Amino acid sequence: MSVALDLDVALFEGLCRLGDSTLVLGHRVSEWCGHAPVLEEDIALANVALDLIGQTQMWLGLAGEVEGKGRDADALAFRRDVWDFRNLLLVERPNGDFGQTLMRQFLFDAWHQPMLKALEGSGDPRIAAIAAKAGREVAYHLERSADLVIRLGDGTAESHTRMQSALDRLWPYTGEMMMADDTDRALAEAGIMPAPDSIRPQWEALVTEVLSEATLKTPDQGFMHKGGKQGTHSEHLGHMLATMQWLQRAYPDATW
Amino acid sequence: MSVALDLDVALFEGLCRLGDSTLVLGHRVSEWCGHAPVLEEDIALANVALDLIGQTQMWLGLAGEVEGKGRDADALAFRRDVWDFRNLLLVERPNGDFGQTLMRQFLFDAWHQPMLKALEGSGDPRIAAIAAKAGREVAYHLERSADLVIRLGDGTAESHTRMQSALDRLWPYTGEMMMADDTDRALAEAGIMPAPDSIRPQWEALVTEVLSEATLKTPDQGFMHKGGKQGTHSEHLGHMLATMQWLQRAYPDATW
Amino acid sequence: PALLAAFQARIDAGEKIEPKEWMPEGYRKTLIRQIGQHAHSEIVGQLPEGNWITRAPTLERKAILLAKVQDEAGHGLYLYCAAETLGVSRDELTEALLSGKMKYSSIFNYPTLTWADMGAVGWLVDGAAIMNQVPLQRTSFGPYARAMVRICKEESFHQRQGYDIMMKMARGTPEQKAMAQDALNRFWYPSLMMFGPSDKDSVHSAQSMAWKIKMNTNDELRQKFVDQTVPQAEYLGLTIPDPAVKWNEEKGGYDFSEPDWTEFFEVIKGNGPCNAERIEARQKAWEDGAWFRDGLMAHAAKQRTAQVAAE
Amino acid sequence: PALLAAFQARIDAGEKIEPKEWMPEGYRKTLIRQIGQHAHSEIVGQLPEGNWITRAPTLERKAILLAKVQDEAGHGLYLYCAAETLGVSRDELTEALLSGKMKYSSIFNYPTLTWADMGAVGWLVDGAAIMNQVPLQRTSFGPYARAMVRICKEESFHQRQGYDIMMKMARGTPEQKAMAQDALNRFWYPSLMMFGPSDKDSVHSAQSMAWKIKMNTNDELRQKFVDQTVPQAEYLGLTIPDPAVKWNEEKGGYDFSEPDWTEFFEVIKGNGPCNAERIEARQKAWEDGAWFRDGLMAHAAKQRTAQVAAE
Repeated sequence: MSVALDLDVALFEGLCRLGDSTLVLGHRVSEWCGHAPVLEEDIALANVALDLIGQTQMWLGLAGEVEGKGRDADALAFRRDVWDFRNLLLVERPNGDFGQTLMRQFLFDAWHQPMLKALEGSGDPRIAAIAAKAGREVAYHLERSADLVIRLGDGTAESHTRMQSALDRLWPYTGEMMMADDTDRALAEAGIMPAPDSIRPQWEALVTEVLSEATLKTPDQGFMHKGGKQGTHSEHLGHMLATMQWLQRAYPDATW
Repeated sequence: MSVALDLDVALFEGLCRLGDSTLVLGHRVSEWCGHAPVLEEDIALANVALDLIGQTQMWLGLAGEVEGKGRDADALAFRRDVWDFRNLLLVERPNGDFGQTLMRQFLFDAWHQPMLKALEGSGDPRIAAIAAKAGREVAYHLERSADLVIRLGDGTAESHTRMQSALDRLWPYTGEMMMADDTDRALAEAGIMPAPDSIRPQWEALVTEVLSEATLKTPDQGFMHKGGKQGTHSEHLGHMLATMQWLQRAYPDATW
Repeated sequence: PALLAAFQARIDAGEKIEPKEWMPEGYRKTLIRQIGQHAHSEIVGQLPEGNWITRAPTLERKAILLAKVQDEAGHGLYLYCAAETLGVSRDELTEALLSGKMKYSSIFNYPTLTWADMGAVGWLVDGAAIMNQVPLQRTSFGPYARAMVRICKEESFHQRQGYDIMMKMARGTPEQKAMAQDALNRFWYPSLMMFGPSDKDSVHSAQSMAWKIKMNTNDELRQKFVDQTVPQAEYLGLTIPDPAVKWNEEKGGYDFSEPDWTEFFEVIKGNGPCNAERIEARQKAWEDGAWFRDGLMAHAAKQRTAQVAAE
Repeated sequence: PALLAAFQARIDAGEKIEPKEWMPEGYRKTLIRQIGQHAHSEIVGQLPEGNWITRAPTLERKAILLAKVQDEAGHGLYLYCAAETLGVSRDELTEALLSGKMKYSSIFNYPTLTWADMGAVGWLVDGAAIMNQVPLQRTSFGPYARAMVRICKEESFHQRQGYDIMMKMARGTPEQKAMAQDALNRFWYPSLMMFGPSDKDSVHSAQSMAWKIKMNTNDELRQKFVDQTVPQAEYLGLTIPDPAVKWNEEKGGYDFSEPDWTEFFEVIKGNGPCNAERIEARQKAWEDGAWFRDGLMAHAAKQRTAQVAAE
């Protein structure tokens, strides 16, 4: 009984980690709307953001069900403050130039795709179903972001420099994706979610291959930031939530 | 009776125009905090913002009293949405580079100072008292902004270009300060606030003198934006309020 | 002149003109201007709605709005492609937009100030756009007519979504209702302006109508729009901000006041509330993106060289 | 060596050393490093609190926070001036900060995440700073000692304001209380780190103490800080995030756990949560401001030329 209860708490946490990451990244990507360097990118970015918001609805919807306190996906997205958010630090990094946005997307997609693949084998059929649906979308995200990283890394001197600098800046935020804590371990033992470090080989293989084709140098820096998954974020998230949650906070009694 | 009532409505509006303008400009200036080009400017900007926020407390405090519905300055600042704001469009312009921030300040100060001078002669002693106190602070603001506009206008080629471009951008937002509507006319007739166009000669004299010393060309464009004083703003104000009002909106029952 | 007569005969017979076929220079130029301006409007039109994507009140609304703005970018793409068949490149058209040589629809120079504006833009602005565009599905230039078919289908979907937002707002809390009325007040006349000034005396318009590039007069379309919109506003419980609006039995349509054409020409001249910001946003996107476009081109060139070397 | 002995004798006698007087090169260098680092800390220290100025919950709180950050910039100014008397310019020190050659206090590499952090920074960070600085009012170098007198007066005011924010939060709604506790949890150990690692074995420290540039050991000051802070936390109804905190009758102070010195050295190396952002913000301010500084200098040069011509 107490074990089952704890597992539900861990499951709620685990689902928030997935849903908050797609929510926050979807928000960041949507900030580009109308400002991309070519029209095709405006379309592609809107498409990625749309997929991520759709995945958020599924993950946070399920999180609310598991929690059983009557909170739906919107309540979770728009009525929690920063410390309750469980997204990876990587996805809350500011957009920077388009190179940073792309590199952030690639580093995330390269984890997201194998992660969803593994989640398709979840012992919880609800999770497996969401992962299967999301996985089809994310396969396309990864194809696009990897392709662009390669083309820009191996483009002009300037595009190369920008992509390398984006990689160097973002690299210390990648470790968190593969770092496990007690929640991760409980979910992995229960066969509900994969152990984070089980994703590492695929992530590394993919990243190494793409970066090499892009003529970019993998940073040798070993230090990795952490805390997002446990609710300790950077200063950027609070500013994002002020924007994102504004209407819901200002008009708590309204329906939209 | 009905005249007195209408005058109170006009007075509330007039006080919001003053207080919202100082609030919004104070907010914009405070966005620079820690990011100014020299330490002396960090100090000066914080000082200007501080004065403007202090003036906001007085103007909106009095507005709340006049309204008589139990709203204090904080309620007015943090619990109204965009359409209730009465600030000039000029002050909600984004900071841009430091040149734009300075030029915006100068164009406003050059109006603010004679406006407060005139308000010292208000038939309403509460207004006269606030204006006297604020006037001393604003005299210093004007001295500083005029001096810097001159030095940068007549500095390097780059600083000249930046200041001229700032002037050209902001110029169409200056007309609103001197444009009268029914509210302004009612307050002027009652001897409570000066007619907006009575400020024009002083504003023009000052601006002409400073711009000429700064070797800057007064734009000959005659078109002027309007609407801020009546509550129709630019898209920028909503974003500012999302930031400014966040905590009050998120935690409506808290005291701070 | 024989060519010209034959061309006009084909048009009169309802045939479609295709890119490779002969056409008068004036026809080509007018089409380039019209299609280009329409494409630019889709691109700039991303901005006022994009302004609320990060503040959409629910995940569902955020997704719908994202999808809508994505469609607009897609429309821009179809239209630039249609224009390209006339021999003008997308980059040329873009430069013309950014330098101010070409225009976009003036409606996008008005700001979006509350969430209700997302409703009003869908309901009124897309509504007026559809009114303009539905007849253009029968326009004489093939690629343009076909682009219009796709666009109209999506636009009418957008309009229903906009109306749905208005409905929620108009039947919501008092603040929401106030936002809805305020949005209608601000967008009513600018929407009427979208059909352009009365064109009864314009020779230019007559030629375009003969060529079936323009299918109806501005006044006809405006009347149709008002007739469609007034009952919708009534259904929402909102008030059209024009006391002159009244059913006219005789003409079988509503009477209404003309918009302020001085404002219209000011906005065209660049003095709308957001002209400077809209064009700056597009310029910045273009300039900031130069390294990206150059990078992709350089990579493609390297690939070609490698391929040639391998052959 | 006779000079050196005389110098030390003056210090031992409690005399102040003034800028024009003879001093050993090591004394000058150590002072430049220490004062410069302190000045940089004031400058970078604007950023974590500046992060909440635009989101302050009331006008009064916004004004207080603005005044505080303004004071910090002012402290930076005094300190750069004190350093300048030792023959190093403010620009040189700034370049050293921006290139990473000189450090600033590591505490500012931690983020401010909620409004309660404005309380915690004032209460704990300024509290620890004062603990470090009060003895420095008696430091041997005149300009530094005098700067410290002014700074300490303002800092203790800031600390009271921070404590006042914590009080409001700790006695506020459950969410506010949670924010207050969370802020204490996050800032407790980093505050203890502000005194530096135990310096009992450091020769460097011994020399600085002999020169009265450093007045107490790090451990003495840390103990004093804990002894002052624990009862304040109790009064607020908040829990120090260290189960080992316990009154020790024998030593007449609290026992407490050492902070994680690995984390401390990581942050010093540049791996704190905000190192990159803090230094980037300062670099950007400096680079973006170049035209402004150049403009002022050019104007001043023109004025001088005009004056010379007029004479």
